[in-house]
Amino acid sequence: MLSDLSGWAIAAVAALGVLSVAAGVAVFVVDSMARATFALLASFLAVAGILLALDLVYLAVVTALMMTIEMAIMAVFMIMFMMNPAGLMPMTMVHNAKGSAVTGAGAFVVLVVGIWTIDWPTRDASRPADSTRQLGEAIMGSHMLVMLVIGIGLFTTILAGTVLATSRGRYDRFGADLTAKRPDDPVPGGLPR
Amino acid sequence: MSEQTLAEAWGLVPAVLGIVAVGLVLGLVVAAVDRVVVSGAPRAAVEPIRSSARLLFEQRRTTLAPDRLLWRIGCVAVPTLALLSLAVVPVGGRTLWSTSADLVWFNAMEALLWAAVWLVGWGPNAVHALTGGYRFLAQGLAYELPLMFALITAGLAAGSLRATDIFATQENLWFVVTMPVAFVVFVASAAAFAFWGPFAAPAGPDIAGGVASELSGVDRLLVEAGRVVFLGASAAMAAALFLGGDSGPWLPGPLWHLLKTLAVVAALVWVGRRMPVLRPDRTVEVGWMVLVPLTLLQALVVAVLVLNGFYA
Amino acid sequence: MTAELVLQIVLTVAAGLVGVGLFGALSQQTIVMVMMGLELVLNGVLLAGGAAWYFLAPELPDTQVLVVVALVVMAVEMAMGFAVTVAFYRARQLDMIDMASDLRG
Amino acid sequence: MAGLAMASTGPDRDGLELDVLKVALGPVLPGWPTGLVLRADLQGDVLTSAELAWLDADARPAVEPDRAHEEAALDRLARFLDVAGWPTAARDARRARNGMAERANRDEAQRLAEAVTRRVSRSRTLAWTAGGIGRRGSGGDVLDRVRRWCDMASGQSVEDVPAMSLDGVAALVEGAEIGSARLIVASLDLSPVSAVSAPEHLHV
Repeated sequence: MLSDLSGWAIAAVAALGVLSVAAGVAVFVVDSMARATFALLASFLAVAGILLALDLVYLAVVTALMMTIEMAIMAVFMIMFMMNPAGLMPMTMVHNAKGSAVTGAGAFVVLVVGIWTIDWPTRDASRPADSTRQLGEAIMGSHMLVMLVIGIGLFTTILAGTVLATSRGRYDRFGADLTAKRPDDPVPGGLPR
Repeated sequence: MSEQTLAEAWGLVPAVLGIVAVGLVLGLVVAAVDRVVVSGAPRAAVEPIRSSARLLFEQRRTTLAPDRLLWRIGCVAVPTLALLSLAVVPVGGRTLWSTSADLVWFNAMEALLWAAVWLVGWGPNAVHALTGGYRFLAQGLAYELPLMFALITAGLAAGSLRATDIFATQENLWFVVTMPVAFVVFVASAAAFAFWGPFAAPAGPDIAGGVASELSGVDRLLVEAGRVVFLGASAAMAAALFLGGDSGPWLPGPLWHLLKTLAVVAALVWVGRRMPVLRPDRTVEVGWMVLVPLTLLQALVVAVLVLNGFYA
Repeated sequence: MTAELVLQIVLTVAAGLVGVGLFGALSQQTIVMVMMGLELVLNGVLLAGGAAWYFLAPELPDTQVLVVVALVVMAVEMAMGFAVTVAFYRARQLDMIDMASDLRG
Repeated sequence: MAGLAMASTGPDRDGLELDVLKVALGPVLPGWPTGLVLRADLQGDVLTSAELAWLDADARPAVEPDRAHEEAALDRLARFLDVAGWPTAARDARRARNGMAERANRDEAQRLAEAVTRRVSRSRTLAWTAGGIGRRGSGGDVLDRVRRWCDMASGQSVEDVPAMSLDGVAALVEGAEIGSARLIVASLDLSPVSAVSAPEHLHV
């Protein structure tokens, strides 16, 4: 891969950067929910492309993978709940647009001023041969605590999400005293139970 | 790292063209075998070529108020992603480009396929197509995790996510011997992601062709080509990950890999066409309740073997 | 081009993503759109983390781990967001934030 | 985009008020009798209400062309297998039917018919995927009806089942997923004749 950023890589990074921000703006401009979702996906993929150019292969492909799945699921929810999924009639659903714009622009300006005034430390060129191995050894070694916490957090999320989203508990499925042999589901699944 | 990628060995443009050609030939082979098995007549093998030529010149039909932009993007993305997934499959012992996360790359292309197929279903603004798109998402969710675990199991044994490393580790013992579950799950999920055979519910005849129901002309050609190229790429990947890649006596390595790929294709089509389309509300439960624990168990077994130095 | 300049350009892009995302998260009325704004902010975090690893501390894995954590945060945010939306919609048939003000105290 | 109505919401089996889409399936769908139209409210992929009708039932010839029992059954079986997505079995069923119609090679056609019906009625996969849907009182589910076609096609005698009225069919597909509904209708023996001449008391 790229040991040091070549001219092509810098050009690609710049183009992808512009694309990611433009797609991010498009999310809130287009009328159609499907297009908004996929504009967001385009923004993620552009960032994944920049990460790829920065030699972070694993993080880049994992970003692409996870965000695509997220966006696909998001599209389903969008269309399930929105009044106007396909943008048949233009409509705006915003509140306090001016205040939000000022806040967003303000945050951007503050960050940019910081970015261009700080004297960034020049790095010493000791990049590892394999960034994936570096990450793997970190999360299975020195940073294992982070992974443990993440694991517990994700498990809690699975439980909490299921509890919140479903309206049927085991009493609905197996009867008030849990004696029913087969669960009473609207659609039977593929396992003999 | 001593290994060379195809792009370094041949130059970027010839290597890319080579991989595209390999992908198209593989797809054509899959389509031909499929036609022969379905129609029962060997001369149906030329049918894919004939119908491709016809579709190429066919006029496009359209529907009421389609989302043309997203529809086109989806149709173009399906074959593109199929070819991109081939970029990390070893061809002649080398991959088009080699990263330290080849397996994740392959998986990410499949995930992007979700979005692409969903777009193909969403674009025409039609009931059957959209139903097919949703079925594909449900199917993708149910098979994504087993597929991921199956891929990771092969990576675990080789101690690397790089396809060529996994290739090299199997010189003495094919991975399928110690990870049969992962192999079967990988091939079945590949069929599910290409929504082909028993997993064709997203394009099922019960919803009038599903995602493909409103496609015509070049669009249909692109999507159908993407499906078969993806199946061919997955068969080649299965041969590389689980069937020892290019190891074998007498013949040169690449020929062995080709033969194994063809064997996987033949077995897949032969088994897959002997059963009806499985209804998604049945298969999805099996995916979550059976395949996920089973592949996890498989990974555990392989992990214990790795700790005992079995693959070293 | 010096490495510092490239770093500054990439970080500016990340700042742009954060700004746009902040605008979206604050201005949108639909819950799902608010979540999209938050995701954009986190997208900026991903980018900044990657750039920091490459240009500032490639010998340390910490920034990479930070990016992984940001990815997980995104997944958790989305899962919980959708779960809350479903529960809320089930109860009121609404998916707008303004209309949830009756949940107050 | 003028001319497209916004969807309205309706009660749902999962307790979510989701949008309802009005769709018409038919009159020409693979595996379904020509002229049959299913008008339904679709919520996601679930039919919440259904109504079946024949288009131009009067304009059609009142009697089917004279065919042997087995041929008709094989034809029905092939059409069901088309809907179920089993092309190789559908192909064999059609081949057997054509062989029987030609009457030149009847024995061979008979053997082929027996082979394909055995394959279909013994298929565990089909039983797993199509079993349990479209169950009505005494008539069994989709799978029972398909096995009945198989028995008929291989020349065994089967007991007659009363023809089903369109309202009965509509009650059967209500609440079913759209793919299941297609399978249910494809598994039934529906023809404009039976709809017109079916006496009222046979409603199920």
